[in-house]
This record gives sequence, C-alpha cells and structure tokens, in this order.
Amino acid sequence: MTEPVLALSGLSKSFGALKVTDGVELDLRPGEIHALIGPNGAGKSSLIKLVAGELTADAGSIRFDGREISDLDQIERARLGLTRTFQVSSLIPEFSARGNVMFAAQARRRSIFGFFRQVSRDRELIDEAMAALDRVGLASRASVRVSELSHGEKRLLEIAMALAMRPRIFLMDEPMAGLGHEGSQKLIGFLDQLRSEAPILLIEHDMDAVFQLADRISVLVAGKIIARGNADEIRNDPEVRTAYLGEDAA
Amino acid sequence: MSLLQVKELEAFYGASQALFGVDLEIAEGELVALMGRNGMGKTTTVRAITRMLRTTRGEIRFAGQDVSVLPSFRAARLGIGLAPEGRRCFANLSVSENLMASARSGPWDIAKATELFPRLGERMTQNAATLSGGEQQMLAIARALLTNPRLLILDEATEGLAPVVRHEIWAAIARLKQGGQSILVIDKAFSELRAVADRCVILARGETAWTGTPAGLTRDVETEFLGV
Amino acid sequence: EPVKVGMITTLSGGGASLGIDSRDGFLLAVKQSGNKDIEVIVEDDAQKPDLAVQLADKLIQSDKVDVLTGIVWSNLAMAVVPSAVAQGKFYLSTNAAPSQLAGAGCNPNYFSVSYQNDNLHEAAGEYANSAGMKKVFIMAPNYPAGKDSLSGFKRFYKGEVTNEIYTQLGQTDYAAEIAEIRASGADGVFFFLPGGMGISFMKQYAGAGVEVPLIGPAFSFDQNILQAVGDAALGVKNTSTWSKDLDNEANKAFVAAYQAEYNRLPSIYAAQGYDTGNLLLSAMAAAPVTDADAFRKALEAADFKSVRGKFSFGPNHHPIQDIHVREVIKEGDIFTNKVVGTALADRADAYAADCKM
Amino acid sequence: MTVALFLEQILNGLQLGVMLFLMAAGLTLIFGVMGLINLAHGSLFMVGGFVCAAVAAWTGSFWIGLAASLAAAAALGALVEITVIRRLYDRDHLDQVLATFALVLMFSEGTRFVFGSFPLYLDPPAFLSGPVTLPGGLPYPAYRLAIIIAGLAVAAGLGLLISRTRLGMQIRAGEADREMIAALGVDIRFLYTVVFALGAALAGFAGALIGAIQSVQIGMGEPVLILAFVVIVIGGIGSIRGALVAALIVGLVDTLGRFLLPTLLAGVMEASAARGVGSAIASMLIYLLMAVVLVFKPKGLFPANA
Amino acid sequence: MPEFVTEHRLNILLALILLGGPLVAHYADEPFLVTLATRATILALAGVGLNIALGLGGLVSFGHAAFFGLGGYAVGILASHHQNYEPLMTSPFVINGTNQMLVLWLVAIIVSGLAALVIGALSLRTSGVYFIMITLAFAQMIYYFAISWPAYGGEDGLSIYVRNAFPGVNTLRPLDFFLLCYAVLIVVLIAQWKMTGARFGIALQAVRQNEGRVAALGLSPYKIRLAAFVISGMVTGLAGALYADLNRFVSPSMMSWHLSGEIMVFIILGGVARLFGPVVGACLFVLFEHAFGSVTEHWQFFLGAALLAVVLFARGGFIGLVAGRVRHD
Ligand SMILES: Nc1ncnc2c1ncn2[C@@H]1O[C@H](COP(=O)(O)OP(=O)(O)OP(=O)(O)O)[C@@H](O)[C@H]1O
Ligand SMILES: Nc1ncnc2c1ncn2[C@@H]1O[C@H](COP(=O)(O)OP(=O)(O)OP(=O)(O)O)[C@@H](O)[C@H]1O
Ligand SMILES: [Mg+2]
Ligand SMILES: [Mg+2]
Repeated sequence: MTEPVLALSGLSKSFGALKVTDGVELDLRPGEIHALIGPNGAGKSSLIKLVAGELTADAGSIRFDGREISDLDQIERARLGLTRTFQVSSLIPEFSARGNVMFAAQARRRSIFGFFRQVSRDRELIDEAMAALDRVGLASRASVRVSELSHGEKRLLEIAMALAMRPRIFLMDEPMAGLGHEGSQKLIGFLDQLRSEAPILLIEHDMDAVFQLADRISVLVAGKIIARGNADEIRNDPEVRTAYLGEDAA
Repeated sequence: MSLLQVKELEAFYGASQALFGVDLEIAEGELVALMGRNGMGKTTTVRAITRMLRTTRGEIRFAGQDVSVLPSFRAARLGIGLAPEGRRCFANLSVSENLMASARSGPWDIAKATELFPRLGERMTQNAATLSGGEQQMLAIARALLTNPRLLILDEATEGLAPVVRHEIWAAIARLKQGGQSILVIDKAFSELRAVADRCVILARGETAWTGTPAGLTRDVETEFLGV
Repeated sequence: EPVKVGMITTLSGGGASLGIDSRDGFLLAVKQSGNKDIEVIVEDDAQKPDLAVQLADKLIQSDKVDVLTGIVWSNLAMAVVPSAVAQGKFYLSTNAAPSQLAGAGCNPNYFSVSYQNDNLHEAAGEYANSAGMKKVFIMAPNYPAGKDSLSGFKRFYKGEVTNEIYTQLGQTDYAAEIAEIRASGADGVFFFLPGGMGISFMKQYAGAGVEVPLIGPAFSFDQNILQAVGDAALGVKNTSTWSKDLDNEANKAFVAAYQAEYNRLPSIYAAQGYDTGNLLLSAMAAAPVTDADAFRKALEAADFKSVRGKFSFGPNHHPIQDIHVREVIKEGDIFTNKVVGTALADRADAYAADCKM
Repeated sequence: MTVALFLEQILNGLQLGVMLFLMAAGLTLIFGVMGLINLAHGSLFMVGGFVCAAVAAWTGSFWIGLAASLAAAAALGALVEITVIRRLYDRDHLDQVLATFALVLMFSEGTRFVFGSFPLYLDPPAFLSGPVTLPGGLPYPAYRLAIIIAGLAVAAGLGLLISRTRLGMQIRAGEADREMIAALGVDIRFLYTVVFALGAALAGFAGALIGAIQSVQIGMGEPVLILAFVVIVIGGIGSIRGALVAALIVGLVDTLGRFLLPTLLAGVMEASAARGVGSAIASMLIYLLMAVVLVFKPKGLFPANA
Repeated sequence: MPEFVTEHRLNILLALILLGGPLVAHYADEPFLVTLATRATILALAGVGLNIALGLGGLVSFGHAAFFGLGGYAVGILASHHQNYEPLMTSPFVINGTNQMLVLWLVAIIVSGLAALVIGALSLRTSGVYFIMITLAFAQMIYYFAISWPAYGGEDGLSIYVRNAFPGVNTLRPLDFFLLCYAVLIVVLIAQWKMTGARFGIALQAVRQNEGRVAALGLSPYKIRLAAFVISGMVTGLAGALYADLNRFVSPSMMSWHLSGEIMVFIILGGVARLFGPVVGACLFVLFEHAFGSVTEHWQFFLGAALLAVVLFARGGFIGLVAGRVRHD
C-alpha cells in the first residue's frame, strides 16, 4: 500500500463539554477519494477545519507527507498544499472569475510585494488562470464579475481556484450543496478525474455522489469514526443505516 | 378557495429581469412543489411572495388580500411563514432566542418544534452561529413553524441535511399536510417531492412552464424542464 | 487713508462666546467713533490653529489688511502672530498673550492690549498673601497656559503650597481633586480652569460642601460663565484687569453703550476688545498706517481712554495696569462681580527683561 | 496619604464609572445592539442638557426640565431616525461615521442658533444639592448618589430589556438580518425607530442629569462621545454587562491614575516634572487601557458571541 | 471598459484643474488662492495616504491624524533645532537640526512609518469597529502626550519661522511651494495607481473583500494589511511634513480626532477607493470652508448638511457621481 499523504491519529477537539472530534484516525492516500459522511453536527466540518488549521486540536497528530503539522497555522498549511473549498462559496466578489483564479496563482507564488508590474499584463498568471478556468468549463465566463455568476458557476470557480493552487490534497466540504441534478452530475465527473492529480477528502450528504465517487468511506458520528469501508460495505452496515442513512436507504 | 394566487408575476434585480410571468396557485391545505433547474426563478418567486423583493407587475393575492402592496412584515402577519434558502439564522442569538423572537401564538410552540427536531432541543442555549449546517436548517424550519403560518414556504427544504433527517423532514412535511397545513416547498429531491406533493409547478427561465399533478410528471417533462 | 483690519476670532463651536464678545466690543468702539476710514473683516477660526493660519494668510494676501487682531486662544496666537508680524503687519491682541511673545519672542509690531497671560495669576498669588492664606492648594489643566498660571501664582505667593495638581484639559469630573482638597488641610484653593472646566468644578465643589475658600483668575468668573455657575460662585474672589463696576467715565459709558447695543452685560473679553478698538482708532488719528514707524509710535503712546482707567505700554508692548480683586455677588437676578480691592498696582510682567527690541 | 482618602478615591472612581455608564447607555443600545455607529450621541446628550436647563429655568422645576429633556431627545431621535439613520443600517461603518459626523456639526450649530453661545444654568434640585454623610462619617454629594442610583437602574433596565425580552431579541435579530426578521412578521423599521428614540432619550437623560453638575454648553457632548465609545469597546460591543464593568474599570483607572501617578512618579523623578508627566500619563491612561484590552482581547472583555 | 476610461480622463482633467487654478490665480495676483490650493493639495495627500488603508484595504482608521501630526512634528522639531542652532542630541553622536526639506521629508516618512508599524501591528489584531476605536485610542494617546509634553510647546505648538528649503526652489514664494506640493502629490498618485494594479494592490483588495479566502490561499492577511497600513501612514506623515511648512507651525491640533474625521470626510466626499477621491474631497472641503466661513458664523451647520446630502444621496462620492461605479478586474 502507498504511503498516505495525510494521516490523522488520535485527533480530538472539544467545545466545552461537547466532543466534536473524539480520537479520530483517518488517512488519505494518493489518488483516492475518501468520503466523510455522518449526521448533522457529527463534526465533519470541524474535522476539516482542524486539518486546515482554522481550529486547533486539543490532542492527537496530523501528519502531512510524513511531517507533523499540528503546530503550523492555517496559512502555513495552505502553503504546504492543503487546499480547501468552502461549504458556502468563498470568493472575492468584486474580482472577475479570471481575477480570482489569477489571485490564487499569485498566492501559490506567495508573492505579495509587487508594487509596479501590472497584474493585468502578467502573462504568466493570466495563462495559468485561463488554463484552470478552461478545465472546469468556465473559460467563456472569465471576465464576468463573481457577484454576477450563478450559484453553480461559483462552485466551479471554487474548484478552479483550488486547481490553480496546484494542491497536494483537496479538502472539500459539501461541494454539491445547492447544485441541481445536472450540475451535480457534471461535478461528479470532474471530481472523478481530479483524484489522479491530488487525493480528495470529501464531505457530502449527497449519497449518490458519495457512492459513485468514494474509494473509501468513513462514517463519523458524534465525533467518532464508527465505520469505514467501500460503498457496498457502508451501504449495508446496519449501524450506519440507523445512524445516518435511514432504514429505507437504497 | 385558493389561499395564494400569483398571476403573471414579473420581477427585477436592478435592471435585469428575473421573472417574466409566473403563475402559481395554492389552495387551502394543499402542498405544492415548486420545481426547476438552478437559477430559474424559484427563490425569486418566493422573495416576491414574502415581499422581500418589490415587484410592480403581476398579481399576488393571499387569503383574498392583495399582498403586492404590503411591506414584508405585513405579508408575514397575514400568515406566510418562510424557511429561506441559505437558512439565515440569526447568528448572534441562541437557538431558543431565534425561535422566540418571531414566534406568534398558535398550535406550534417550542415544545412541539423540539419534538420534531430533538437535536435542536439539545442545543437550545447555543449560539446559532456555531450550529452545524444541518442544525441550522432545522432551526430555520422550526422558526418558520413557530410563526404559525397559514402557508409555510420551505425554500431548499432539505439542503445540507443527512439522509436520516431528510427522511424525517419529508415525513414531517407529510404529517403537516395531513394536519391541513398549506405548504409551498422547493427542493432538489424530486422523488420525495413527487411523493408528497398535491401539485407541481415548474419554472423555466422565470416563467411557469408546466403545472400538473405528480402523476402527470412524465419522463419527457422531467428531461425538458428539470434535466433529470 | 483707510485702515483695513482683519479680525480672526472664534465664532463657532464651544469657545464661541469669548470670540463673540471680543468682536462685539471691538466693533462697538469702531461704531461709536463713526470713523469711516476703518474697515473690519471678521473671520471665524472655529478654534482651530490651522484654520487661523489660513485665515491670516487670506487676510494678508488677499484682503491686504494692515492690522490683525481678535485671537482668543494662546495656541492660535502662537500659530498666527509670529508669521504675521514677520510680514510687517501689526497685531493687536484682544486677549491671548503667551509668555513667548512677551519675552524673547517679542516683536515691535505686536501689542497686547489685554495683559500678559500670567498677570491675573500673579495677582491671585498676591491676594492670597494679603488675605492671610498660609497653605494653598493650586490646580490647573496640564497644558502650557496651565503651567504658566501656577508658576505665575507662585511667583507672588509666599505661603506654603500644599498640593500642586495638573488636571486634564477638558476634564469634566473633579470628585477626585475635591477629595484631595478636603484632605489637604489647605486654607485656600487657587484654580485656573477656563470655560466649562471651571463651571463643572465650582458646581461640584459647592455640592461637596467643602468650605475652603476659592480664588481664581477672572476667566472662570466672566459675566457669561457666572450665570451658568449660579449660587456656587457666590462670594468667590477673583482677579481681573477690568470689572463692570470700575469707577471711571469711559467704563460707565462703555457698559451702558454695550448693554444698549447688544442687550447683555459686557465681559472682560468685550472690554478688552473695546479697548483694542479704541487704541487702534487713537493711533489712526495720530499717524497713517502706511508709515509703520510713526504708526507704531502712536500705538505705543496708548493715547486713548481705557475702560480700565490707567493704561500704558511697557517696553515689550504689554500693558502696565492695575489688577483688581473682585467678589462674585448677585445683583437682582444676575450674578456679577464687584471690585473689592487692588492686588497689584501698575503691574507690568515678568518677561519684559528678556525682550530685546 | 491616608487610607480614608484612598478609599474615598476608590468610591469616586466607582462613581465616575457609573456616570460613564449612564453617558454610554444610549450609545450601547444604538451601537451595541443595532450595530449603528452614532457619533451624534454626544449631541443628543447636549440637547438633553440644554432642554433641561431651558425648561428648568422657565418652569423653576428641575424635574419638569428632566422630563422635557427626555421627551425632546426622544422626539429628536425619532425624527433623525426617520429622516437619516434609516438609510444607514445597510451601509458600512464608514458611511455611518460620516453621516453622523455631519449630524454633529448640524446639531452643534443648531443648538447654538437656538440657545445662544453662552453656557446655561442648570443646578440639581435643592434637596439634592448638598452633601450627605455616608456611614463612616464621609460627607458625599447627595446628587452624585442620585446619579449612581439612576445609572444602576438604567443598567439593570437595559440589561433586562436586551437579554430577557422579546423586543430585545427582535432588535438583535434585526442587527443580524433585517430582511429576514421582517419576513418573519416583525415590523423592524418601526422597532428601530423606537429603539433609536429610546437610545436618544437615554442620551438626553444623561445630559440633563450630568449637566446639573457639569457645564451645559456647546461641545459638552464631545468628551462624552469618545469616553462612551471607549467604555463600550472595552466592554465588548453589544454587552450591557460588559459596558457596565468597563465603565467601572475606566472610572477607577482614570480617578486613581490622576490621583496616584504624580505621587508615584515623584519617587523616581523630580517633583515638578513628576506632576506634569504623571498628569500627562493619566490623561492617556484610559486610551492605554483600551489599547491593552483590545490587543489581548480583540473583541473586548465580554465578546457578544461567546 | 468605457467607465474606466471616463474615470481615467476625469482624473487627468482634475489634475489639470488643480494645476491650472493656482497658476491663473498667481498671474491674477491672488496669492491667497495659491495658498488655499496648496492647503487643499496637502490635505489631499493626507487623504491619499488614508485611502490606501481605507479604500483599498478596508481599514477604517480613525487615527490617521496621528501620522499627520508626527510627520509635522518631525519637521517642526528638526527645523526649530536648526533655527536655534541647538543640536537635537549630542550623545552618543551629534544630530543637528536641518532645514532641508528632502531630509525632513525622509525623517517624517520614517517616523510616521515606524509609528504606523507599531500601531498597526497591535491594532490589526482587531477588526471592524474595534479597529476604528483602537486606532482612535492610539491617536488620542499621542495627542494628549503632545499637549502636555512641554519641550516643544505643548498645546501652544511650535513655530517654524522660515519655511524650509528645497534645492532649486524658492519655497517662500507661494506658487513655488504649491508646485512642489503638487509634484509630490502627483508622484504619490502615480505610485498608488501603479500599486493598485500590481500584486500588492490585488492582494490588498482581496483581503478587504474576503479575508478568510486569502488566508486559505496561504497568504497572510495580517502582513498584507500591516504593509498597507505602514505605507498609508508614511504618505499621511509626508503630508503632515508639508503641512508644517505650509503653516510654518505645528501643534497638537494636527493630531486631534477632528482631523482624523476630516481626512475621512475627504475620501468619502470624493469617492472611496477612487484614485482621485481624496483630491476632489479635499478641494471641495477647503473651498466650502473658505466660501462659507466668512458668510455666516453658522457655516458648520451648512457644512454638515452638505456632507449629509453627499452620504445619503451621492453614494460613491463626487467621482462616483460623475464617472459611475467602480470596476475591478
Ligand atoms: N464554536 C462552537 N462552540 C460550540 N459548539 C460548536 C462550535 N462549533 C461547532 N459546534 C458544534 O459542534 C458540532 C459539530 O459541528 P460541525 O459543523 O462540525 O458539524 P457537521 O458534521 O459539519 O454537520 P453538518 O453536516 O450539519 O454540516 C455541532 O453540534 C455544532 O453545533
Ligand atoms: N441578488 C441578485 N442580483 C441579481 N441577479 C440575481 C440575484 N439573485 C438571483 N439573481 C438571478 O435571478 C435568476 C433567478 O434566481 P433564483 O435564485 O430565483 O433561482 P432559483 O430557481 O432559486 O435557483 P436555485 O435552484 O439555484 O436556488 C438567476 O438568473 C439569478 O442569477
Ligand atoms: Mg458541515
Ligand atoms: Mg433558489
């Protein structure tokens, strides 16, 4: 088996008396989509926040590429290549679609202190941005202001920005939320390709998507992983059925 | 008699037109599903009915009254209760405060709401901002119920909810309907919608494109308007 | 030869009452003279130094005035006067007279018609001696004028200073200071708290029931302020160059005319403004303003009837005059001052020796 | 320095704190709860003082003046809300700062136009004008005790209003999402007018009460405004309890700083310099306090969402 | 992008008007109008400084007068030591005062930049209203310090008797001094314009709009903001240095919260985040003050009314009114 890119062990986090994350063991291997499912409030988003560095863990370790990263802050982790998409689209509203992706490309270069060269004439950034937009199918909307994009387009733009970051892993929190049937299908197809570039830790309540995409599924309930396996194993796990899927789940 | 009557409704965001002629009727005690692809105007229609968006063309009558001239809070007081798209819980209030702030007297009270969503009962004193996504969705629905509306509008009723909860909500919706509650519901889950709805209204490009019973929703209609 | 006068004073904001009185006093003198050869341009500095500088520039460059006057506050005067006199204009001060302009920074074209800032405080020190105070508590805001005032007081006061307190500029609550006064065992309190600060202090002092007598310079006992302080000021001694009941012809005529014209009693600022107007008119009668040297001589002569009685200029162009002690009384419904003695006779100032001109 | 004096100064500090809270109360309501930066708060304070002084002079009764100041400030508040403030809720802080800054200019000059440039007379009612003797033999101004009582009553009343009543919840909900609370059937526009008028009335009330021991003059609201903001920010915006605690801390720090610093510094430097420097530091002290608090607790002592 | 072109042309037109007005006034022998224009130019520069933090970075600083005042005092103190022939310090090495503007400007920029670095580093831990208030707090501290610190005049301020010198320019002539200030303003504006479109400007605008996103992309919002705040403080400090020479006087009132408010007013009057917003705003403000000040003593009432009208009815300020909404790309 290949070395995991990301490995969590004994990860715990409490808010007061509430244990949102309780001794979680989880890893992410190259080329895979690892889905994280679980009831509302189980602590899935919190787990992503712990990995991304928005929250700090009370105990446990987070290893990335074999290196302990618990002490790094959000910004440093992003620089290592942990790239996150948000549950609610988080974009730069007054920039165009291209402007957003160019900024991601700029961020990858960690370049802040340029004071004279105009970004609008920066071929390097422009080409990179257009390539990313093209891949998600937004090239034709490149110069539209983000605040004028539709919901689905924003979701795709999120992914284009993540692409421009050339991440080592993707952390995705409910990317299908709010997408219609067609939109979801398109995105499923896209994520399917994407896994070869970087593995994906995917949170999703859309079980069709999860069962289609996931190589492995972990089920989180009340901060604990209660089951792990492939789609069929999870679908038929009685505990998962009562806790999450419901009896009549297909 | 019809509770809500929308005729030839048009709506604008600034200069750009979003609705071009929406017709929609809901009878007392009826459950209507409003369907359509992304961006077809479902939410905009809801915003017009609840008067969050001002419209000048077309007719909106609720319980016999012309709603289109009223401010939003008056429309709500006539008996329109909304669980909006995107939840919009009051982030700086606790769960119980969220529920109490806009509650009006009637059969629905906090006890009944927590019976429906036990999870909310456990989080009563927590700030709404720190609720999980699904918990917020439950709160938004409960909050709308506590206004004891004559017409309950659920925009993206089950977005972000776990499958079990989703089942519960559909079951609850069915029970509400049984109890005579009029409901307008928007959701992505077509099969569930079809199971509970009395009638379906499909919007396409800001217009009512199709109206009929769930039984009449043929494959052709679905592929044409819903992209299934 | 018409003379153009630029008056920069405070007509808006919190300190407006002082500027309005200065202006009204000055304009009354001009009006009474019936002199058609004088043109006065009045500008509002809103008590902002940079605006005052701008106005001075305007008056000098654009209106081409010959004489500037009217500034109430020392910090505004310090902003305007040095460069105005450097450009050859005359400046006649109706009020502010900071020590810098009396000593090393004096200028032939600068005249203070009011006093030197320290004068009233010095007189208060002298009065404290004569009233037999052995231990005095002294207090002023922590800014240059406040420090000058306490050193002015100490220059003449011979007893012991129990506490020397600097309050904050614009302070509104004096409970802490009053507690210290009560605990200090002093037999007198000298305070310099101009404007609203003094009103607040005296009201709170009266409410606290401390019996130690107060002394202050006239600024806190000015006609306009007294009405706001009310009973709390009754009986308090204060030092002033002028009082409405000073017994001389010019003053009687001035008080009557001012009341007739503006329907209120004049204040010390009005009196000083009036004197400044009359000084200027007297100089105009003696020499053309275009002949700077002659005009300066005419100003130095101070050949006018001052409402303060005796009035002449010292070598640094600051007044030599009597400084009186007044007591706050109630006349009918109106709170006002009555002269009860003279603290310093023919007082010049402490800085004249440093002035080289 | 005696222990008695020290204790008295602590009492003075607490008393100043309560007074600061009274000044800040209306602002806490408008700024903390409605989320609007109202620089005109100080002006409403001033209007309260002027109306009370004018009416008290005319009728001879402080109490009628106090009632009139409440009514006038509330009416003015409602008028301002309807004509100006209403358009600012959805704007960013910058627009609010500027618009209410403009109102400050207009109120100051307007008040001067109506009442003239001279300070007005306003004294406490006769039976509160002298000192009373506290247990322990300390004479203390009766009127200040009355202010303390009024301040604590306002604190309790506001606290209950905001956190315990439905009205309070609705106002806070309105701050989070006006459109949504309206869509749930709450007449938030009217509610905000009422709340703003209430905030204005509190400002006017404070102006009248405090005006009686300070000076009723143009510009009297300015130091109040800044102090009130300092208090609210230290306490944590939106928290009445925070505002009260912060007011007490600021009151104590300010009073004790003024009192002790010059003496303390006299130990390390020459006496006259110590007095000046001590007083200079004392005047910076509350700002220093605010900066320190915010550096360590960027959302104040009692952050609203914790 | 027609709107952009309009604003661009409008800016050039405005720059020409600001240059042409004083030239005409000079030849019409109205030196005061030249002085007035100089004042507007310098205040505009102060506004440009704040606009970098406020307009581009969304950092509503209510304490920028502190940098303005520090820049002014840097000049005032060095110049007064030069005039009195007293060295500023003698150990460990001698520092004399100077009357060379270039040196004074550099010192003013460094002093205000350092102050901005310290104030910014602490203040930027907060955000929103807390940021507004903490910047005000720092400015008030400096203000009270300046009032009660006796060495350089305290509240009375400090006079510079002769305007400082600039190589090849007779700074005493109003027009020459104006042209000098104007040149500084234009250079700074061009630099700001370049910066806005360059990587730093883009990052700064991104931070304003969505801080969390920027952090998730691995850039530090804190550093970006701090850099912007320091640059902003330096520009405002430079304006303070010029202002000291214009008035030949510095005083703590340069640091009062009123002035912080006024600098903000310039920006909003002219248009937030518009390159020329502060320029237009400062000119309008100065003209208003000048035109109404002598007409009625209640002029501040009308100033208030005019401001209010702009906020309520002309969102986007003057430039927004003329050139339409902002476009970003
Ligand atoms: N700051 C906080 N303080 C207290 N409780 C919190 C805080 N943040 C989150 N929680 C609680 O922690 C639990 C886990 O939240 P989280 O957002 O991780 O859930 P989730 O699994 O993503 O759920 P969903 O699927 O509904 O989005 C929830 O019950 C939430 O209310
Ligand atoms: N605030 C807005 N400003 C401008 N256009 C808007 C705004 N909100 C929605 N629109 C546009 O109006 C149209 C209808 O949007 P609406 O939100 O009503 O669609 P919807 O049917 O609810 O879609 P979804 O299924 O994605 O929620 C879309 O084209 C959308 O881009
Ligand atoms: Mg979640
Ligand atoms: Mg929708």
